[in-house]
Amino acid sequence: MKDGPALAAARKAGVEPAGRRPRRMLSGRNIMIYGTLFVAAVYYLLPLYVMIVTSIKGMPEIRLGNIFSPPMEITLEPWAKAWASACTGLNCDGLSRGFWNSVRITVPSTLISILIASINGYALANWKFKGADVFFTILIVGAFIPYQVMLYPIVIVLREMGIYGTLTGLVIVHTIFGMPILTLLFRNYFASLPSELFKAARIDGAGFWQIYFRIMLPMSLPIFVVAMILQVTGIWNDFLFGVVFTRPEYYPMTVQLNNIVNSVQGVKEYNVNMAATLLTGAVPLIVYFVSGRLFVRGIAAGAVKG
Amino acid sequence: MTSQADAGRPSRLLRNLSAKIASIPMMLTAVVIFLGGTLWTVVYSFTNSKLLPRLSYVGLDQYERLWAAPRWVVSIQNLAIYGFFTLVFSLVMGFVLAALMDQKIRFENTFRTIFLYPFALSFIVTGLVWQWILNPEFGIQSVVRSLGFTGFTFDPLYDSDIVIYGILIAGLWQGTGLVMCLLLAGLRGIDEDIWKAARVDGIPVWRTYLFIVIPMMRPVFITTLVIIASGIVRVYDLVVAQTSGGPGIASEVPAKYVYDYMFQAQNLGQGFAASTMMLVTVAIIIVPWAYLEFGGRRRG
Amino acid sequence: MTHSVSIKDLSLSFGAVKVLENLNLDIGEGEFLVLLGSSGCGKSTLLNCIAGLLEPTGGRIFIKGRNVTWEEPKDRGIGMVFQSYALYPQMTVEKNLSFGLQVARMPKAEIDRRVGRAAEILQISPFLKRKPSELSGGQRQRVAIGRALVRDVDVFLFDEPLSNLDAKLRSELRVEIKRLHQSLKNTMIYVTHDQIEALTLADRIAIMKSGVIQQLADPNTIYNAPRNMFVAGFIGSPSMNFLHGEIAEREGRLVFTTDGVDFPLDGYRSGETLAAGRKVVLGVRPEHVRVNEDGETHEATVDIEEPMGADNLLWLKLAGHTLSVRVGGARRFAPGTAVRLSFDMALASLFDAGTEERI
Amino acid sequence: MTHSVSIKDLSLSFGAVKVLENLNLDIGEGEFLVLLGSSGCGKSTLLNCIAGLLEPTGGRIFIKGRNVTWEEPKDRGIGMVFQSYALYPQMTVEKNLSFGLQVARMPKAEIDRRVGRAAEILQISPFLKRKPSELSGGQRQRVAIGRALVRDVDVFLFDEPLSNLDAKLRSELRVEIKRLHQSLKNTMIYVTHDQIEALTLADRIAIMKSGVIQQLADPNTIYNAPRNMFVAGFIGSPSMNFLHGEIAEREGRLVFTTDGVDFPLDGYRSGETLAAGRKVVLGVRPEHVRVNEDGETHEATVDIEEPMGADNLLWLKLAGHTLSVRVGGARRFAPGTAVRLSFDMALASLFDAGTEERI
Amino acid sequence: TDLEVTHWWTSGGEAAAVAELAKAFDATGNKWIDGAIAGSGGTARPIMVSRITGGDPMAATQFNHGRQAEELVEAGLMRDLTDVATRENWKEIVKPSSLLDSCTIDGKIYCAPVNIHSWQWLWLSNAAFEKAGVAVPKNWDEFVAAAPALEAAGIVPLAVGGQPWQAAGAFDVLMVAIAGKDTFYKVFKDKDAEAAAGPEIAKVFKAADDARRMSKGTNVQDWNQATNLVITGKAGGQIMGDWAQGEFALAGQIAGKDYTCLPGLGVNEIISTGGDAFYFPVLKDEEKSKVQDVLAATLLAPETQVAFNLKKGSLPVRGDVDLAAANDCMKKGLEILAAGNVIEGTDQLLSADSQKQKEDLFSEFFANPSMTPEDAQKRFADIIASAD
Ligand SMILES: Nc1ncnc2c1ncn2[C@@H]1O[C@H](COP(=O)(O)OP(=O)(O)OP(=O)(O)O)[C@@H](O)[C@H]1O
Ligand SMILES: Nc1ncnc2c1ncn2[C@@H]1O[C@H](COP(=O)(O)OP(=O)(O)OP(=O)(O)O)[C@@H](O)[C@H]1O
Ligand SMILES: [Mg+2]
Ligand SMILES: [Mg+2]
Repeated sequence: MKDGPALAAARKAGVEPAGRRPRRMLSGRNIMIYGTLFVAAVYYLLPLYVMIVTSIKGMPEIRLGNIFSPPMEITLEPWAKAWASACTGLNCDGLSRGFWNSVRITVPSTLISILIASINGYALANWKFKGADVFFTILIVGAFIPYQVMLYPIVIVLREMGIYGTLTGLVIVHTIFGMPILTLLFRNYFASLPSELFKAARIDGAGFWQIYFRIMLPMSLPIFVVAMILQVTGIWNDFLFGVVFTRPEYYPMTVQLNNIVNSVQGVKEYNVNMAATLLTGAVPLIVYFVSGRLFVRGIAAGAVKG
Repeated sequence: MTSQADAGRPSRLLRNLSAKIASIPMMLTAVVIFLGGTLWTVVYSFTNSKLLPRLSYVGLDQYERLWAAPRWVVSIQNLAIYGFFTLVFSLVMGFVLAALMDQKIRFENTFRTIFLYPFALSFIVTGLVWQWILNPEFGIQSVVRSLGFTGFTFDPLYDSDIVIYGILIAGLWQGTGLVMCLLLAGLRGIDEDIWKAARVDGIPVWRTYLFIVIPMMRPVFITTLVIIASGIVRVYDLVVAQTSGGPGIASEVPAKYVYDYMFQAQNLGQGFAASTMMLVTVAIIIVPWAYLEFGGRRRG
Repeated sequence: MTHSVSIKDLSLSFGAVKVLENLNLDIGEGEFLVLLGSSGCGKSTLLNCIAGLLEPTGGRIFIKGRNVTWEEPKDRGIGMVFQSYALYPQMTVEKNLSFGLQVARMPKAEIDRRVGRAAEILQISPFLKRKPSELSGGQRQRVAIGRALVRDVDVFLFDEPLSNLDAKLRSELRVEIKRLHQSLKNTMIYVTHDQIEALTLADRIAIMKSGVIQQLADPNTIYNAPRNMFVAGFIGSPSMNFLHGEIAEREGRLVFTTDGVDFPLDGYRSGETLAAGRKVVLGVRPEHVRVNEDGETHEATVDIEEPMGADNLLWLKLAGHTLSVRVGGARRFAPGTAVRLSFDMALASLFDAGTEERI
Repeated sequence: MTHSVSIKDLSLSFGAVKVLENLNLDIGEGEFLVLLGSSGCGKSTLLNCIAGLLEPTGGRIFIKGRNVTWEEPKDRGIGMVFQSYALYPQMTVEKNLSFGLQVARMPKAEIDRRVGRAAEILQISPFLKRKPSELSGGQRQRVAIGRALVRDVDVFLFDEPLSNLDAKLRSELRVEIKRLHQSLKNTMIYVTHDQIEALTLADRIAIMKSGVIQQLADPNTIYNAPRNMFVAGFIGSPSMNFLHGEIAEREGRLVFTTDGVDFPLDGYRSGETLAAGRKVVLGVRPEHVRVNEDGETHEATVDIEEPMGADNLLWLKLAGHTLSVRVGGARRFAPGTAVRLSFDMALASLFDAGTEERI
Repeated sequence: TDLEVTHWWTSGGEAAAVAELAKAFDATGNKWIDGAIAGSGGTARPIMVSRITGGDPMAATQFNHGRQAEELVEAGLMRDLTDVATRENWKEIVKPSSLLDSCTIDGKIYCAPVNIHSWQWLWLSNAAFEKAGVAVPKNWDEFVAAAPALEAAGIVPLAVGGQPWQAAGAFDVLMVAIAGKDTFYKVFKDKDAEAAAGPEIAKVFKAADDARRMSKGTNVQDWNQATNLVITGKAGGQIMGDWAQGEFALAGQIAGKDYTCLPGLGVNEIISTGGDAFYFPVLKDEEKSKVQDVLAATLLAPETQVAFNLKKGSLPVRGDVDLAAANDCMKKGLEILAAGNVIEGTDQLLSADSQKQKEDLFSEFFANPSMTPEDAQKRFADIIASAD
């Protein structure tokens, strides 16, 4: 912010009526804004800090010091243990097994649930048929039903389908429970696209699937990112379904985490627990850190409207 | 409509066939799982099913027992307190943060990531971490005491009277980021000219927010409210991870009651009755919302 | 007689709202028909019905004599251009043009030929590899037209194609569409609420009001012999001046009288015989008011002057009425000036005050 | 000399992009100044600087002689009207009008008086209890104007207030703004990219291009004696016809010659002496082309005819050039007709081919 | 053949014990696939039940024997083990016979008991009492009397973990010790609400009130964390089942030297004979079904019993095995067992539903000092009245 020389001179000479000077970086307003943000950031970062610091301390240090003090001696032991050798019952291979299970669960569940929900949203937004809204309303109300309520009926349904305890079953469960919110998201997004595009494509002779794959899909990156983030974190973090609808060989990482954290052998090994916690949270955290910006944009594009 | 016009008319059922076929998963989910499952649950809440569902009706017995159970009453109270404060604080905090983020600040991405990352963590993880930070023996209390304030007491998770607020702290930490994101998106959607007009009119910033911007963001607030509310009704993992409902039954919540009675107590009937009551709660939330969202719009 | 597009008894409702009711319209082969009407009168709805994008509640639609009422849009031999361009944003211009042909599994060579031809006609060849977002509004709309062009359709449907463009581009593209029609000789149905577009482009104009066609005629008739006051007021900018009064006889001559001012009706060609005492409305277009010229004149004062370059628009006060008058751009009048005016009755219109129909 | 608004050396950049650079502009007391320019040229930016909504990077702004460069918008004595109306959607019209006054703690009686007066002037009294969403576009914009009106400001700033309205409403409201100015006699600064608005409303027009004012003059001068080709081409619809050629001498007369066609320059009033051989561009407005009239004429053919009611627009082909010509609405020419044309040189403009400045 | 076995034995001592079972089973040429689910029976049971009812049963699963699996058996989801039992002569060897009774429904045997767990133990930290400067108590009353001294030394007198079943269990123990076997049966077997509301039980609630006061400040959830407080001398004592012994052993502590155990709280030396049993869901796979029998037999084999129970700190289900290696506390238990001073456990007597209600009551009672013993007793009587 540079004043013209003439203006500066005029000011000095006192010719100019006194006007308020331009804002500086350190104005009261900025101090308030950044101050508040900083305080909030501390609240949000504190737990992460505690997790990280604790996970690299040795047990003696944890017992003696307080949780906020930085480690005197850094050890990666807890991480190694959490990943590879923490025990649950007889299995002492830490989280490593659960990690791959989680991947095997999350990838197909995310893909399939997004695919189905986006097609639903597309059909609801562009190909409304009689009664479609009834189903949609049921679905949305379903978003509020506590999972526990649905647990038993789903057990029965899966049993009748003969896929209880299989990965397929779990993928279906994730698809079902992801459906309400994702469908809403996609419906709102597709509805916010100009309907002329859809009309133009129909005149061009494209059918339901051609319009979906060739017109709508390529235009919908932001909302797919939002859906992807929601599903990856949701499914990765899921504990209940992972434990209820699968067998131990498919247990996801969260179940392993729960086992490690709850299998107390003498004293709680907080450092191992924290390392395990961080390892379990790593995937969704990375997803967030990498695509957080798209997330906000996608939310703005689809979720908030309608 | 002449008969001639109808001649070439294809059957109603066949029209939009692809769309209907594509919607089959949705229809099945809606009808079989959500509607069917709910009805099934409601029906069995009138039975005395134990470990396995059995159709032996006992009328309203399960409900009578439910409302006579101190634990259920505590659960409902807790849900009300937790729900109320979660709504208030996450909306207020979320909005304040969103408003600050909307000031064309530097490091916006950094701040946003900081506020949002807890949302990536499961409630299990959130619960664990906060249980630890709030643990009086080595958490905040001990740290403050070691600084010389030996009289300092802050052990929300071990004090029946305030334990629910301990859970609230963790819940807010996890969820406010998303609220902020939603509201930020809403704020960004406000026509910039409105801000300019308000400035020209000499309306102070806080008044502009309070009387102009917030009322304009009603739809966003409603969406946000619904998202928060649906999370509140379901709160379970957080409590389990932080306190397991303790001390005693001080931090019990309805979802946990349902789970415990269905599976631990092997009394499905009681669990179903409790979950039916939760559904009623949901209905109380959702009906006014649907009215505001759809009923209101149609009139407008 | 075969029509290119023929609409019989078309009705359409959205729920309880009847947008179109028993509408009939025949469009000749190679005709340029403009649907003109204010916002919400059902123009787009009608166009969407013809395109097959909306399903009529009743009635039939024929294209080239074939009943297409229940056919898919792609089978109707129509192409459509939208106000918002509706280009596929992720595809290049070339891809936008060829998409429909690819969907129809046309051979590659034929696709290329057609795209090339359309690009040439519309002068968009240099942009074929660009994305729509890298084009200006006018270029985008050309691509949108091209998309209809490549499909070699019988009927072009335009839904306010120029509304999103600025004034300059709008008039340029208007000329191009006119030229296109002159060279292709397709049937074109063109929706707009811009009367200039309607007047300049149309072979015939259909003026709509709440789903009902008020008048269907060539631009000249519409402009100079509007059937009713709605049409008269809708067409022309500034609007036709309406003076409420009655017919009277003065010394054997029929005059139109209002607030004590008489205008002789000499030269007015009426469809019926005019009787003295009838309550009527006289409509005079701004350019048919003569200012400071010869003839029987009345005194008026200039209220506002709006110089528009080529023309000059005056708002005159005459016996309590405000009249808009168009004079040449070079003739300037300061507000407050007194002027004398008379009407060119041969080009004026008289409407019945009750029915609002032209007499 | 006191100006109502005076801008000195104003500069503004967004990051590295310099939008305005050392702009100077003085606006007289009670003047109606229109800022005209194409999209993105910095009109709104300049207006926002005057309003105090953007902080200039350099320079000063005076309103009524007071340096307001760093003052809050509310203290500058300005009112502003936006293209998007920017009404507070959840408040009634009355609340919209009074909110600013209430915040300023004006006594209730005074607020009521002012709101009442504004509502009367703008004829929105019947809607005072309605929400903006229940109003039409024109009514909304009136309320927006009212919001500035109640504040009794010295300077009104309008940022494309009519762009969101349809043609009919636009011309109606234009007249009202003109009338408002005539009765209030406030200083008004009006941004638009519609030249008709500029021509009809302005006392003076400032034509901008990429942040620089190209010409600042009254509408008549701008229209008839544009300083350069940009201004000449920008104003007028259809655009001025530009013919590239050179000055030559034929039998002692200066002529403009292009592609073997000569146009005598008799009657052209140049600021400088014209020398034969100079490369120039001749600019002739469509209404200054004479068709089938007397004088030295050239043969041309009608390419397209665009009847527009009151006028008829012809696109003529003349020795490889396309010329737009405006004739009376009653004179019709079928495409292909051969016509004879000449130019009204007294109203034409010559530009230097290099500098593009008017000669 | 691989058999998946689910259980909730995940603490240190428990895991070591399970390893013995797995070893023994693997020795038969099959493979034990471990399906441990952490977080106590409360977490694990629902998962087990839904897997069984969901049609994806494991090959064997732990339950507390008693009534937890009753309905599953009735629904025909559990394998009938009568053949194996007859072959292996379980009727003869399983002592006390009530263990096998709990596995028997309509004359058929459905589960294989693997250990006897008794709840009625008070574990005391010798170091804690030393620090407080009082003698290690010999019974509950002395313990209560010593509490103030412990508190003065900054030691929590009685460690009670936050999990609801711990509070409920502690109460049951107090009941046997203070009100005696007959009252215990009257209340829990006969569901005599009058007795539950009577003066005997009132005394028990008084004692529970003491226990509540003494447990203030425990601030841990898991039972073994509470045990750990005793091990490290941070708490004076803990009322906990014999499985706590496994933790002491794992910490290298020696009974009598580092810690003291008082069966029946040193008041009334009776122990309950609840315990763990394995159930074998009906499988479709023929081969696996056969191997299920092998597993069942292995679980009760003498060597397995010894190895397992030594690690687990529980008592073997057969009276004919030699437990020479057993420590002081275990020997005390064996003596009581031999003397026949046994009662059935509450898991065997009450339905899971009533147990849960009881847990809710006592976890609230222990956490909430403002709840009077009288109020609690009233609610207790109500639960008993509606119990099944
Ligand atoms: N999907 C719909 N549901 C309900 N009503 C509708 C729908 N689409 C249009 N309408 C109503 O039908 C009427 C005609 O709409 P239409 O779009 O045909 O108008 P239009 O003449 O094209 O107007 P515009 O010039 O604004 O495009 C309007 O009153 C509109 O509100
Ligand atoms: N906030 C901003 N940040 C960066 N560049 C901006 C910003 N606002 C405007 N600009 C740029 O400044 C230039 C002038 O913008 P301005 O809005 O003043 O144009 P305008 O003349 O009002 O155009 P229009 O007719 O479209 O309203 C444009 O090139 C625009 O891209
Ligand atoms: Mg339309
Ligand atoms: Mg602008």
